[in-house]
Amino acid sequence: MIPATRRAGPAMIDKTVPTLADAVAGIADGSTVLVGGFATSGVPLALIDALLAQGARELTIVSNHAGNGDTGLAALLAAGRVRRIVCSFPRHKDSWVFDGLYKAGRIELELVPQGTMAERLRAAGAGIGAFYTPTAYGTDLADGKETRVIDGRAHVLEYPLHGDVALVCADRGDRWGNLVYRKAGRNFGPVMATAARRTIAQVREIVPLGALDPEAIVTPGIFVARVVQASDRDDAAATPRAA
Amino acid sequence: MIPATRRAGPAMIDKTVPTLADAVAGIADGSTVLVGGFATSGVPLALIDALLAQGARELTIVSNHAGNGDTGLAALLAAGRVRRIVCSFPRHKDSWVFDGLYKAGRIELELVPQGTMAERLRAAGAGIGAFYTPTAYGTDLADGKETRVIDGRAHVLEYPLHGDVALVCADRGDRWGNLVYRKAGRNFGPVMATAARRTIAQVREIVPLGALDPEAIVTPGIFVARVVQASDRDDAAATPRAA
Amino acid sequence: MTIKRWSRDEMAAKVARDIPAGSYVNLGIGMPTLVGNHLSAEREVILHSENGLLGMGPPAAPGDEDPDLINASRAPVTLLPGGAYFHHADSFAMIRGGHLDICVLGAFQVSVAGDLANWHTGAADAIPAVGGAMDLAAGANRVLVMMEHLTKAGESKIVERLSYPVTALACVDVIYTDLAVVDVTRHGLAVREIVEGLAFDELVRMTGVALSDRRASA
Amino acid sequence: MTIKRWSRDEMAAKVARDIPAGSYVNLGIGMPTLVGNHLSAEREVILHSENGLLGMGPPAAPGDEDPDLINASRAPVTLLPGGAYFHHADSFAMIRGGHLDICVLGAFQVSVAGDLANWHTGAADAIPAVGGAMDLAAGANRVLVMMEHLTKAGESKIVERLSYPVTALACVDVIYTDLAVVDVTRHGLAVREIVEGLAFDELVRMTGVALSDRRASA
Repeated sequence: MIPATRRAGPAMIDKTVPTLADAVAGIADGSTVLVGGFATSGVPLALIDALLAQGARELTIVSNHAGNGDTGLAALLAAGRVRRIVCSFPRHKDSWVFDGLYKAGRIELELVPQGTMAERLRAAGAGIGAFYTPTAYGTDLADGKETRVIDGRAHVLEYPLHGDVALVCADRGDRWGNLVYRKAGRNFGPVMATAARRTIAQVREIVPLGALDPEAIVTPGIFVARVVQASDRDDAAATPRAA
Repeated sequence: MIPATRRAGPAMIDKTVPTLADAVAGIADGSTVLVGGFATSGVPLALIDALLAQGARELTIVSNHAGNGDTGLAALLAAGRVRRIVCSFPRHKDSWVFDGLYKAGRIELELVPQGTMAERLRAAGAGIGAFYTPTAYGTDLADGKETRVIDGRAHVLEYPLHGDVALVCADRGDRWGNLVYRKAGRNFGPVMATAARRTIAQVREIVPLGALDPEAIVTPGIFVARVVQASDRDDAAATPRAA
Repeated sequence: MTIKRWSRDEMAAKVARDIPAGSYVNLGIGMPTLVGNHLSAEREVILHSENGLLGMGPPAAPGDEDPDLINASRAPVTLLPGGAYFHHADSFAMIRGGHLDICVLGAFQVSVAGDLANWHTGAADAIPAVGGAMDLAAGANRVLVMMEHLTKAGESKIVERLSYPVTALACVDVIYTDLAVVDVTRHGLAVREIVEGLAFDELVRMTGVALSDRRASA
Repeated sequence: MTIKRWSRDEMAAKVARDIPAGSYVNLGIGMPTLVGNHLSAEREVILHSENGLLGMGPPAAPGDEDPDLINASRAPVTLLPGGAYFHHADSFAMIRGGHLDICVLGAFQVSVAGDLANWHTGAADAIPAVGGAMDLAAGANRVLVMMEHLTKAGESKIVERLSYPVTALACVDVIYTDLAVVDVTRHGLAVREIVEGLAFDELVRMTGVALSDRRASA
């Protein structure tokens, strides 16, 4: 396949980058990194591995899970690169890396209900300053938060969750950064893509501009800064690890 | 074509209804009716005509425009059936019906910035109690509204906009109520569909369950109560008018 | 006791029986997933999974698993014809916006007021995880809870006041245990069904809170 | 005066020239739509239309109009390869969320602080209509305004304080008139370009507010 890059003239938009290293270049120490994925689905494994190799430290990670097994986010945590994690479901039978760091007080956890996490990301992307949600009212997770009764129902005030960078995994993408996802691999990707200053997408395939159905584009390119091909899970696993 | 209805067993979900009259049956006097469409695109003309024939009075209409020419919403207004309209852009060179009623003090207008209207509808559908938006701060349209400075920026507090009924125009639908739209005809349809207690969709074509790509469904059936076929604009125009 | 407590499967069948055809339903992690086995394709019930599925089908057949098609419990599933994929913000908009007719959740405790505790034991060294539990409990129109009636230590999980951390207040509508089916009403807890061989008074004694007898046969 | 004021088309060309390749841009109703005519396909600029289009193309050819493919001014348009459709809430999320690099708007008045008035004359009997003006003015990263420098009565539309109803406060970055191009800066209004034959002092006199001279040639 001719890379989509070749077709773009000098003043043409081309968000595709040739390597995973290019994709994660410039992520600064202390960044807040939104990481898509839900369990096995839609995890940007190749980008996480590239971030590990890239070296940024003191990261805040926003992700539904806190890493499983010894690869991906777990490897980033194990390498001591994550200061803080914002997460709805850190605990799992194979979350031993996180569990160890948490119990040793070596990682900070902000636990957020899954829907509130999604909505706070959406608010960040949509320019909403804050919102009232009924979720978590009266629970420990709303401790100290402002509340208000609206139409007879108690709500909690929640604020946007912005990222410096988002790492998302999509199925196909084009040089304008348009993305479509695959099945439940969609999950947090589209909303994280809107919430970060710089969204980086790994895609199974880069397709020519116009190949994606305009009725079915899930993430319009306006939300995406870089697109890199990472052909499949095996490729991701084959990426050399720095740790 | 065999109507999709025929295929559904007794305990199967079938949201398709055979006629436009069935589609709008039961809309009560005093209802708030969300009406999709933007200028010429995605207007549920056949449903509006059916609502005119159905007879409900004292309606509140939520719609981006306040009717053009003498048909559609304008006819509903002319028939004296609308008490109040919530709208971003009522004035147009052919909005004479609304203009006359407004100047005569016979219709109430709540003017809302277009994006705030879309977001208030989304909040209604998404269970958000209220939200802070920067739009309209410092303007007449924020007069008397609660404000708050968040991260150095002034915001206005806005509340959800719920409908009793939504009338939307989609391209294709199935017996579960899944919908896809056509080009810019999408506009307010998907968000209004989430914001009403009962969403009624007119579609160009009813397709068998499974015919719509699950990756490309814009309105999942959970948001839709009734689906009626209204083959095209000419059909809609041919519907007898009660007024 | 001579009673034979309902199995998890029997409890799941009772929940399934009470789900009207045409309902939109989310089955929580753990015991509630068993309810799916008791739903028949002829009585259409549309399953929602908070990771972005509506119209979720049965578990994937061995060999057909797709890591991108899983449910919220991380199990490989299928999508029915008519199903749809969407992102997390849209998925929780459905939940929080009151579009789900029913969600079925596991629990540590339910109070007489319908307060639910199911996300955290409160143990100081436990690693907390909440997932979508608070959103589901607060958002679904009806919340059905499945749990054993008693703890291993023999204490009732139906309580006057929660001692475990709250998931959501006044949210539970029906409690399905291995001993009884109990409706949470404005006038308190109403027993709808009791396991064979257990007297109502004995159930009240074991439960330790006020219960009224609303059995069809009573 | 012997000066030849810039035509609307010349103003549009100046705006187009100042839009960097690769920008995401919304062109407001009225005069701003002319800017599209001065963008070349070789220097890609992606146009957004608030009714749910990104990658909007040129006006539809006669006979090819589609009532479902219009821009926010209700004119039949086209979609470029790579374009996308989305709904109104997503469209205004793009606007309000700061994802648009630039929007170009018409105006009744702009103040020295960059306050914009463009939605309502304030006349008591006028029927108000706001559309997406307030969202665009508040949301886009850069707001470029196109307007005649003077009203028909000869009064400056660049003012110390707005007398027309506000659209958004402190939002305007650059003003393109038929007489000058003026940057709104933290230190006040800075003139970047003046129509040939008009002296800076004369422009100041006509405008009636403080202006600094920042012309490349000055």
